[in-house]
Amino acid sequence: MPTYNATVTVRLKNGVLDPQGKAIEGALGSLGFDGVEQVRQGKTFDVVLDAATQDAAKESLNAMCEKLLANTVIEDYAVEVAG
Amino acid sequence: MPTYNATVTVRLKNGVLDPQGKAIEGALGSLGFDGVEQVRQGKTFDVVLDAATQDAAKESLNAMCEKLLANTVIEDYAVEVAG
Amino acid sequence: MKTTIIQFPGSNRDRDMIAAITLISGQSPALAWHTDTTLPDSDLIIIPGGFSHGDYLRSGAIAARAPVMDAVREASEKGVRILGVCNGFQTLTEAGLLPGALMRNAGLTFVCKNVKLEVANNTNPFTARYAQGEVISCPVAHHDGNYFADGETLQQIEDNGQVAFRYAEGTNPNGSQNDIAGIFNTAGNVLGMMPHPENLVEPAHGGIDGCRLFEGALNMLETQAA
Amino acid sequence: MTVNNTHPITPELVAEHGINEEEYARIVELTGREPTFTELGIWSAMWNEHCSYKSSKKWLKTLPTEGPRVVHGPGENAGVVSIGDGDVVVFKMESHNHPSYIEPYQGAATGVGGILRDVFTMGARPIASMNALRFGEPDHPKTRHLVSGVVAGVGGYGNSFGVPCVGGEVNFHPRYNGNILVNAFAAGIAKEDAIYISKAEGVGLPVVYLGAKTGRDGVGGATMASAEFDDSIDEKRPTVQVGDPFTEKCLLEACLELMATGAVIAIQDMGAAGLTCSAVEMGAKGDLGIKLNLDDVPVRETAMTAYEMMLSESQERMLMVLRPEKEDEAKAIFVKWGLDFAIVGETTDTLRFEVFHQGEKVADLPIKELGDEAPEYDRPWVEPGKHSPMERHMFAPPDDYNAALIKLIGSPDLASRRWVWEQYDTMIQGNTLVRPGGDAGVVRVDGHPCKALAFSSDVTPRYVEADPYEGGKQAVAECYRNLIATGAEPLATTDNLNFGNPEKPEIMGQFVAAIRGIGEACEALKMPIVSGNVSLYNETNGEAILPTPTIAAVGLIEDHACMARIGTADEGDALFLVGTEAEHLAQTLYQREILGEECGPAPEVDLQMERARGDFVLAAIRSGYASACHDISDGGLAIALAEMCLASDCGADCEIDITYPHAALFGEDQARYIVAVDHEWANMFAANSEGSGVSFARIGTVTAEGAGARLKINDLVDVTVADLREAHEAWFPDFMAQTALAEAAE
Ligand SMILES: Nc1ncnc2c1ncn2[C@@H]1O[C@H](COP(=O)(O)OP(=O)(O)O)[C@@H](O)[C@H]1O
Ligand SMILES: [Mg+2]
Repeated sequence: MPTYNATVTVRLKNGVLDPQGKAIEGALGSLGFDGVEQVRQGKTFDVVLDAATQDAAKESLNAMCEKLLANTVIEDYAVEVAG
Repeated sequence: MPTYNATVTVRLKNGVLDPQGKAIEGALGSLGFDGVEQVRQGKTFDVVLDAATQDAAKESLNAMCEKLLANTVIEDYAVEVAG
Repeated sequence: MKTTIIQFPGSNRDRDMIAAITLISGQSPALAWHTDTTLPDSDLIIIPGGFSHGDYLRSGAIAARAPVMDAVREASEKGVRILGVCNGFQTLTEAGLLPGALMRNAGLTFVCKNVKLEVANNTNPFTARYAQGEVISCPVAHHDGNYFADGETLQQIEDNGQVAFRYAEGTNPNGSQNDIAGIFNTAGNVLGMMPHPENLVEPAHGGIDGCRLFEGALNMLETQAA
Repeated sequence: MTVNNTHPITPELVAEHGINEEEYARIVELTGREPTFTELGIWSAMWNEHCSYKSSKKWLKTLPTEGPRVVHGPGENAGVVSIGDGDVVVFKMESHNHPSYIEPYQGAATGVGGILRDVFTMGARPIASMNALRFGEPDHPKTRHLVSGVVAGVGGYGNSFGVPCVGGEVNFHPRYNGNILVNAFAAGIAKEDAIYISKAEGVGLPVVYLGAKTGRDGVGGATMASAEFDDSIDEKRPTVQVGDPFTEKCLLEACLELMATGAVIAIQDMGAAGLTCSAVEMGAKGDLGIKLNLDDVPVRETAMTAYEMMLSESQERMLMVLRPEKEDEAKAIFVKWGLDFAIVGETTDTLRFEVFHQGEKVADLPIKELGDEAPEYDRPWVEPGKHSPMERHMFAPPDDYNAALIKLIGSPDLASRRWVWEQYDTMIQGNTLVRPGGDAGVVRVDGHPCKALAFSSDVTPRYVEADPYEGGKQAVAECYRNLIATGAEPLATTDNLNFGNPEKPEIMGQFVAAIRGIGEACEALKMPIVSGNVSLYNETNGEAILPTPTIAAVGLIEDHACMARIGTADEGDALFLVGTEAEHLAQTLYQREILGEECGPAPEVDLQMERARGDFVLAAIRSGYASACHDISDGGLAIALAEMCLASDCGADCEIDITYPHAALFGEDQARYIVAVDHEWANMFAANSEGSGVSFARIGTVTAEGAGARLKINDLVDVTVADLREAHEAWFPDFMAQTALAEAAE
């Protein structure tokens, strides 16, 4: 089976409070970085996986997101599989 | 000044231990996802910022990474600014 | 001997530290706020435990970039003793005053319990009042205490005798490399440690083995300390 | 950009707000016209079960709430009780059940945040917390995920905020499969003359918004918290609130700093339906009107409507009435702590609640009626039936007492909760004298040379299910015993009454009977109720939770040099049973875990006997006789002995005069304790017991510590303490190790 490199990105849904992002905004401001309007923090997962095809890899990653990688109550996710 | 949307990705350097990634690997295995060879967890920052030009935005984001967003002892970073 | 305790928004074992220093030295410590740019004249500067800035981004990361840390760095260069406990240790590594980094606990959860600590190097004033190899029971309470340094750095730390404390008797609570619980800088005037000696200074805490660390740091004579 | 605040009021919309036709007619009458959309939101928030207590009020009024030490009883953010020297303890318990089921980490975290805010709003610095948790059966597919998320959330918030967790409860039962319970308790200490309440005073004074910005978090949350679950729950999800313990910690420090300046006239935290409930409460209590201008409310999202702002449940916010001359000083404190500070309105003498947005008046309502005229229902209820007695001979003895004991001590409800409490900071602040794992948690009163406070949280839901009245009594009695067992004088109580749908007469009957029991017990044991919380509609697809009136209480230890612990028994100590041989096996863990049944009546609680034995044990501890003490509850005498051996790391050799071994060892009769007494004092202790008329028996001796320690009881039990420990410690970690580490990615 071929091996794929994939990246999963998980972000907070719009409107969900992001205390970390807010704290980072503040810290950037006090470090003198002007012009930062917003920071939202998310997660990435770099996954190396074996799958029959690229589509199969993608499908499996989507399932991983639904089951574990993302908390779909408050987060959205995106999956990218390198060819 | 125009406003730019940028994404900063921060990943652990190779060789740096990633307890979260390891745990996720294990968890995916016990959820029945076969073929996962490795998971490494990283962070993304979606930043909205004002800057004179795209290059200036990029420069500023690099500086943010060096100064705060990444701990360069253990992490690498990449900056992407949407046009 | 004068002590200054640095406070960040989100510090929460600052009060424990103030109480411990006051009890042991008989003097209340001076306090410095994260935005201060100068520090009172001090012999010992302490960065206490807690969740400075919520530990958002990385534990201690935002605190390490606060204005007061420039003053701490300056003091450290002058040889003033600096102690970082728990979040203070994380902050010192983030500030580059100590090598390495403190990662998420291997078990991924916050852990609060007593561990066994072995004194790995007692040739420093901070640890001089312990016997080399002495094992004490000491509380830990943290989420990110998993000490990591790259191979070369780790080797140097070991070779230079920079390891102050190690988790002993299989009680490593976080997966730290080489069971490292606390380290000195190369000059020996900066100590960072995850366990909480400030919660081990009264019989009511279940033991007073933490006192000797502060007595050493404050150059207190044995008789004074008794 | 202007946003549209108008929205036609249809019968469907009214129904969606949980308002019935009769209630709506009353709303129209009180408003004097059709309400606006914003007003409808305000009415629904004020009149839903969560804020108005409309089903429970009638019964809550029957609880004893007064006592010589009570400074503020129910009605404020938290109860306030004097502990002498001008100090008070401020405490309350509150549920976050539904939100924790939907998003366990954030639901539990914001539950902890909410209760901490209740305490420090009154000017008290939080010094202790507890958490009472009920989950579905261990094998239910959701249980592990919920346990790991809830525990991480409780810890994540409390650890960062910096309050020690000193106790709690964890139970598993299939009846919580679809409705877990997360009840969070917090206590703080303040000076009696520096307590703040929500009653505003003075006209034309600034109303100030403090803390974090307002988002759309939890809009509709108060309505959700009172709605029965069905399978459409997923659609209710976008209302999840996220906790920010860092902001809360800053808010604590800023509020205490501000209060010290004398700038605060009244203050109220924003909980459910934040801005609405807090503003109405401050005005109504002070017989004042309140005018709010929503254009000045700090927001973190664009285009928020008045409706959304009035109903938002964004966390870490407060509302305050300020002395105008102190405005600059007050603002500087909040800026220092990085928090929002905005004047959003003023007090008026109109008794109206007026809300403006974009120059338009979006609400104009009679402020007193919003609260005072909320419906109060006398819901139909039926007296719960009584089970006929089950004599002890009706229960089979175990085939093997050793195996039964090991099985029990390693069963889900009796196994060590170390896996849980090691994720909580139990010693921050440096005052914790007894960490979780004993009877009550104990914390020193900071700055006082010898005083300490004890905390316990208890209820045995299977008893309440079997007999709500006795079960209600038992919850209070067990809490009382846990405090007594540390040497604390029980002072006062808070409750968190978790039940099913009160519109069902059987459920309402459980509620009524449980309150009767709780009230009688609090009266008899002199532990008035000073605060509390009701959580109804805990049902999924028509099946209710076990009725779970959680009781938490605070006790005072005058001198912590004279207290007792479970873990300080020494070799050679004499072991005494205070109480008599147990007979009651129905509804015990023995019945459930060993015989595989759950039926029959709950044990009865004789409150006079509780009081007499409690007084005796307390006096013995205070006079220094007890080297260790433990109350007897779940699992009976044998389990209590095993727990004492485990905690003290010792063995015990017991020779007990009994007639019916398995009932004597595993029966759960109430009002009993084990006391370990230095052998030199044993005769004196026995003489005292006799003199006081309290039943007691000398049952054995504490034996050597360490590896070879054994627990022996007559010729029935002979096990190593190591085997007991193995079973006791293994269950929780083994159970959780099977989890898919759902929180790995947190
Ligand atoms: N969720 C929890 N958080 C902290 N401590 C807990 C929790 N659950 C149980 N504990 C602690 O574990 C010990 C045993 O609990 P429990 O069996 O309910 O005690 P008891 O029978 O004395 O009421 C107590 O010290 C209790 O405080
Ligand atoms: Mg108990």
